[in-house]
Amino acid sequence: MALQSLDIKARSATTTPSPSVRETMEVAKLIDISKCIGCKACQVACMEWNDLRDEVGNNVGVYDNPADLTAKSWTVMRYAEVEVEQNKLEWLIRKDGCMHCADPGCLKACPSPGAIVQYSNGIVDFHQENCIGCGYCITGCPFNVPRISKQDSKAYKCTLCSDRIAVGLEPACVKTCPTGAIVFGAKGDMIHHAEGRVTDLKSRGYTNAGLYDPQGVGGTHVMYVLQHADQPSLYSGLPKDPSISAMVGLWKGVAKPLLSLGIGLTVLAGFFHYIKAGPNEVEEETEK
Amino acid sequence: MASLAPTFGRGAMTNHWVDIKNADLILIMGGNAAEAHPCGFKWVTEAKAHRNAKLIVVDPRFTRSAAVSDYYAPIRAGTDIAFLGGVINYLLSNDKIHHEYVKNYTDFSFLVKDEFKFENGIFSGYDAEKRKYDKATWGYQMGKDGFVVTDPTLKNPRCVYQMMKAHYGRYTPDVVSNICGTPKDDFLKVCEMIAETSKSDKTMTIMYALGWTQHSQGSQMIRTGAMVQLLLGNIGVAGGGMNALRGHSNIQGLTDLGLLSNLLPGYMTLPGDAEQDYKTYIEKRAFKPLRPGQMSYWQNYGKFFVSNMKAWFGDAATAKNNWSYDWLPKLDKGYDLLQVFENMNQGKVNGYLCQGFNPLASAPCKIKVSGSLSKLKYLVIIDPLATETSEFWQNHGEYNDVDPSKIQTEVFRLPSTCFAEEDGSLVSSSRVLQWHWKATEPPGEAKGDPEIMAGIFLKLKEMYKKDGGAFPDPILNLTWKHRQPESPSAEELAKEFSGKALKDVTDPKDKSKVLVKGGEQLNGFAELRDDGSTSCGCWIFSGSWSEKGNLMARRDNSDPFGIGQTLNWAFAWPANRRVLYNRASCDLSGKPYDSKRKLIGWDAAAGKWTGSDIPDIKADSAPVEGINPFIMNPEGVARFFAVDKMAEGPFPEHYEPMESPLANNPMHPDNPKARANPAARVFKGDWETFGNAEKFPYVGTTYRLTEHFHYWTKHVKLNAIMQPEQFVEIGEELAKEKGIKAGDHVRVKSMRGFIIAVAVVTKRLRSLNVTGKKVHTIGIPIHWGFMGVAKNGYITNTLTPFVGDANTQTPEFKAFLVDIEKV
Amino acid sequence: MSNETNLVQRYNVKERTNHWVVAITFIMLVLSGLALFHPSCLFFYSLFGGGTWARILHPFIGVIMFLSFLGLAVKFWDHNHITDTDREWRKHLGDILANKAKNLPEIGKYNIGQKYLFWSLVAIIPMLMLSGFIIWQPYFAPVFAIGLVRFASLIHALAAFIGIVAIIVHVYAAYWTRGSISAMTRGTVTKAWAKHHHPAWYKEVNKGAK
Amino acid sequence: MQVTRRQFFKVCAGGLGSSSLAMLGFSPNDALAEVRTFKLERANETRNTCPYCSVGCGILMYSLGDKAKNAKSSIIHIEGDPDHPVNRGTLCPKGAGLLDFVHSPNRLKFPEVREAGSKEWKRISWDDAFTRIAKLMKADRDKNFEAKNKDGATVNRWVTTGFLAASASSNESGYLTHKVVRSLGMLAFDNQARV
Repeated sequence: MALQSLDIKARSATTTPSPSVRETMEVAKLIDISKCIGCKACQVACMEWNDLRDEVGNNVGVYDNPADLTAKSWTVMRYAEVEVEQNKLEWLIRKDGCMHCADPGCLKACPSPGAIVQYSNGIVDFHQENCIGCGYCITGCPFNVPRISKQDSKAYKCTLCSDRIAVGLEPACVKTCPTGAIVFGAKGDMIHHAEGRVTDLKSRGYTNAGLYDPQGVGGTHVMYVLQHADQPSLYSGLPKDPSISAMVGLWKGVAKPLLSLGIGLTVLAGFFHYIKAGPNEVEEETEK
Repeated sequence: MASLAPTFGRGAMTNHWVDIKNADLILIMGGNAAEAHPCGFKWVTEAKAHRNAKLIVVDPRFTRSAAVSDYYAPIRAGTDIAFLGGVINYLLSNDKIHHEYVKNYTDFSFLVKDEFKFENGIFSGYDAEKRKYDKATWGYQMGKDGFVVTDPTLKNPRCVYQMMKAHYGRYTPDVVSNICGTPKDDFLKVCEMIAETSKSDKTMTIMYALGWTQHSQGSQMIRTGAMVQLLLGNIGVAGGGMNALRGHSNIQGLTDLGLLSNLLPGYMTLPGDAEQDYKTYIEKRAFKPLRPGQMSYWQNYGKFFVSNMKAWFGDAATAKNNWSYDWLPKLDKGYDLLQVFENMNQGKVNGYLCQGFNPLASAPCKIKVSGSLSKLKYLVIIDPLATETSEFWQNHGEYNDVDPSKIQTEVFRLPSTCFAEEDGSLVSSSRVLQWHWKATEPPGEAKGDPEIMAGIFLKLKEMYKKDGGAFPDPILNLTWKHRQPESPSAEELAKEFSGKALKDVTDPKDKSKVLVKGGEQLNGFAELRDDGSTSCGCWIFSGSWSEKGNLMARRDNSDPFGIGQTLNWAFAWPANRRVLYNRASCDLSGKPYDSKRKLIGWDAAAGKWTGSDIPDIKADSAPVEGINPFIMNPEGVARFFAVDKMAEGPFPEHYEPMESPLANNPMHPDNPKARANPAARVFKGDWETFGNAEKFPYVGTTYRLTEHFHYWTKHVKLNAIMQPEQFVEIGEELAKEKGIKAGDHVRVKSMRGFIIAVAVVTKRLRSLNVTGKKVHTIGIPIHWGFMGVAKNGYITNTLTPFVGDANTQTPEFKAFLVDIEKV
Repeated sequence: MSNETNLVQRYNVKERTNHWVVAITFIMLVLSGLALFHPSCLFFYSLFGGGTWARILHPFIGVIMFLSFLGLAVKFWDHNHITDTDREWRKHLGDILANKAKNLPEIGKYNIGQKYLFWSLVAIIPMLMLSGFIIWQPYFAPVFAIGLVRFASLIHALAAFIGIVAIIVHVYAAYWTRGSISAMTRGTVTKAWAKHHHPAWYKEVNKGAK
Repeated sequence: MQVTRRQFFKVCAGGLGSSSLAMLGFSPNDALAEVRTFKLERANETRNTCPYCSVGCGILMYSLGDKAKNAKSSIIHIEGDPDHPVNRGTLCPKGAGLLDFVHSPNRLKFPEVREAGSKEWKRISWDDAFTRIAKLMKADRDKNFEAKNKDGATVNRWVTTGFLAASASSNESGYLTHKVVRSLGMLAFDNQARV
């Protein structure tokens, strides 16, 4: 296996640029919620391909199973029954999972070098052998996606099947999707495809149909076509305008250099104080 | 399939999966394709994406199909005939029918016998005692020339058109809404959308499945849908059709191969007790054309039958012994699943073999099935998985509370292979025979079904050879020309059912021309002969393995016409035709109604039918010869009037489910005989097991979830993770009334037992206003049991009634009465 | 015994041990914490056997520090009330820093800087403990709302920063103020030191000794 | 290049410093970013049809071992066949989970019998199973075979033993089953099409 089968754009806890001269095609997965039948084939294909088996859980009164993302369920369907227009029931079913942000909060927060890597094709991938299990990625993620495994205390999430993409295949969920609600390709092509879908939806009466490619995180490499793009929260709480939390931004942004600088300056201040003023010595006479 | 054959001539999905993409409108009713057939449903989304097609879903539940539909209309379970009858009325009264089509390709102009009557919900000839009809009056007026009398002006009140108009004129939108609970506006909107497709360049396809078949009047529901499609001219055309979505991967194939009580391969039928004479047996089935110049392809019945008997009994089947006609068992009645369990319950059955079938879970009224199995002397289970049936005698606590010491049945459990461990072919719903290849050895000592059948059969044969016994002839003479007799190979068996020439087969027009040499594989059923010179185990599959090789294994997916026919992908019966009755896609002159979706057309220069599909008609018969598209029907046309082919009447009529929330049939409120299907068979003692609306006020309906397949995938970890635990669905209104919250445990009970499951409370099930009364529906998914890796649960069929459709005896799983309470 | 020598006892063994437990754990926390905070400090991970060990140990060390700091806090609480004398003393800070201070007010065991340190640690260490508890993987973090975890992460970093700066000042002051370190190593300071830096305390000690 | 003594010491010190820093963990990690190895690279591919519903999706089964004599093949992955005109590579949740059907812990491995009144299964050999089943069938058939009905008409039927055929077994199995069943004169014969 080549050292860099996919070329790197960013790497966690690394202050210098990663080898990033080569630019591969930016890819994206587009999830068209208006075509999704919530069959969970993507969930099964994901688990099967990635050799994961989550717990056989319980029914908690809804169709969602497993009930939430876990270290072994990297994608789940979230079902929402809504009536946007009165007496017109809509069953909005959203495939939840990593959005592969262009500006990934997880990577920004990660304190372990190389545990999170962003490839130049847009995939944000976790490398568990470098993961220290601190959970900062969870803190950093605007979509609440990564999960720490109870088994090995490492963080896991969708890899966008980087192993398949590296050899020129589409992700497992994309391949399996019976209705073609999930499509995959160059990001530009996906945006173009989405435009066609939005036009179709508008012609069917969904006047607010649109593409979900939130710019607050620099755009994502997993995008949605929404019937109601004006109200993403209808889709089981999809954030309307997600961005890396201001607190995380402070913590891993401004605070990082400033506080480091502050500490350094304090040390230096002491040093120069000593150079200038010398030691505070008790004079001999008082010693007596 | 006992509803499509009486209408069109063949009992199979008329079009195919990929063809759905050619539709302008898709009606999903009596099915839930998105959940039950997701990969086939893909072609609905393709039609929407590329043809701007619309999808309508009519269902008691807002299903995952409804989630992606353009229009959803609710309906009370079991009232589809009323709904579709209303659609027929709408189409006829608004003149939204394909005139040219119905006039030429249906029985619109045929005159019906004067004695035929329909009064107060009952057709002429009813015997209330036996719950059966004498169908003598259900026929056409016959002319002296031996053909049916017709009235091309359609004015005669006894012509099918006029009779239909009168019959369905009663199903007004108000009546429909009153019975079905569908709001009138919703119903009319659906009618409008459907009516659009009466134009010759617009097509609608109907996709249905068990949501229609599993009713006591299921076959007639399907027929009503078929009639709607005929009125619109949507049969035989690309993007049209009645798409019967079969449940299991090879139900189509096993039905084609006749694995049913009364069938022989290729939809030939076993003789009854009265048919002692071979010639009459054949003549009765080799239908003479009812209109001049029609093909009536069943005229070749003799060829199919003789070739079949040659395949089975080889040299022992001779002209002298009527091709071993007497070796076939004769029927005194049908022995369908329900009848067999009834017999078993009466102690009339000693042994039972279940090959890959789990009746304890699949058959209605678990308590009766369990009791019946306990009366067997021996039970043989052949299955890759540990099924509930194989452990019916074992105590599994609340889920199967029996005392093993009281059950004297000897049970054998034989491990069989699964798909990955065998070669062979399966017939998809599209009638495509597809070959598959073995990848690995089975676990442990498991053996393939053919090996197991051979193991049992060869032992029996050895015993009969050595010790003699009752009528050993057919056993000793059954052909068994396998290189490894104990392990017949898929290749040998496929070649046997595809058929071969035993002697040279010559062209009937030119005897010197040899079509196929003795010993060679046949090219198709046209080469079958009734003189014993051909052998073919299933005539409709003939040609699937010819001298060209295994056509079922072909993998060329090219689609040169772009409408999805892929003629070189595997092999479709009959004769590799992909859309049945495709002659009906052209007008009388042979010109396609819609040139953009051309299936076939008459090519005068070439003197044959050409196009994207294989013509479902004699390829060189010019349109002027007047052969009509429905070649399996002696009429040559499709039937609105089903003559004597249906148990409960030539025209579908709405009857209530056997267990209904209504006290009477709103169509015939004062005739209790016409409340439920008058011809549905109910066994003595089962009447007492039916509940009433006072004690069981809610409509129960069972169904499948997309995450599971029947009772198999509870053994599959991945699927168990996706839907781990048994649940039932109730509407928010009912939940509130009953104080049930999502996630609570509830007990659902019917007259026959109860189940306990988690409650899913949803907006997707709403109460309906039926005859001024509020009707709630409780949804009950079926997939759980007491074996498997998913959480154990109750067998859903604990609740269901032991009654079936009057024609097919398919149990009524979709509409029955239950009550619910919080545990 | 101080009478015998020119030394004054400032801290007993218990206090010294307690202080050094806090100090050592604090340093360990700083090293592992800085590694988790900024890539330029990644090499500190190796001191703990790698990043994962640093992540595992950090919160446990934190608990030890918190508990031992509690002891310290209780013990030193009474000496750290800020008085008017302290405020007076503070006015001379410029001179003090320039080593030019004369005629300073007579302060007690601790000067106002030390008291500020004390109170800031009293504020910050529980804050670190609490916020650390909220972000402690894998045991506790999953039960808290993600917004709270984010807030706690930020608070933890800011509090740690204040703590680190405070301790740097503390360490430097100890080094700079010659004669101070022995107070925590041997427990004693010279009488001259005590008289010079903490005259009120010196008087008190002498009184007590008599 | 001239190296003064002073410079030499500098370099030495620098080298020493950086190597000790490397020991402290300053060294760059070995692998920068390596994706998981593609697990099917040399796996054996076999084409099959999904055994569940009647859409008849094409599937690709990948198995361990290259079919060499000494390798015991086992299926490691199943996905949709992109060449198949109907499913075009897609699979529903059932099809996508087929791997766990093949490897279900509830697959039967050996012939077993549960004797009358017993509480447990007992493993038996195939030959024992076939012999005992054939004996039971023959005894019942010989006793209850109806050659003629009450009216003396030839009917040649055996209705006291029934057979339920599978719905997912191949045409070849089904065809052979039908042949055997009818040769015995059975009428109580049905398949899953009914339910």
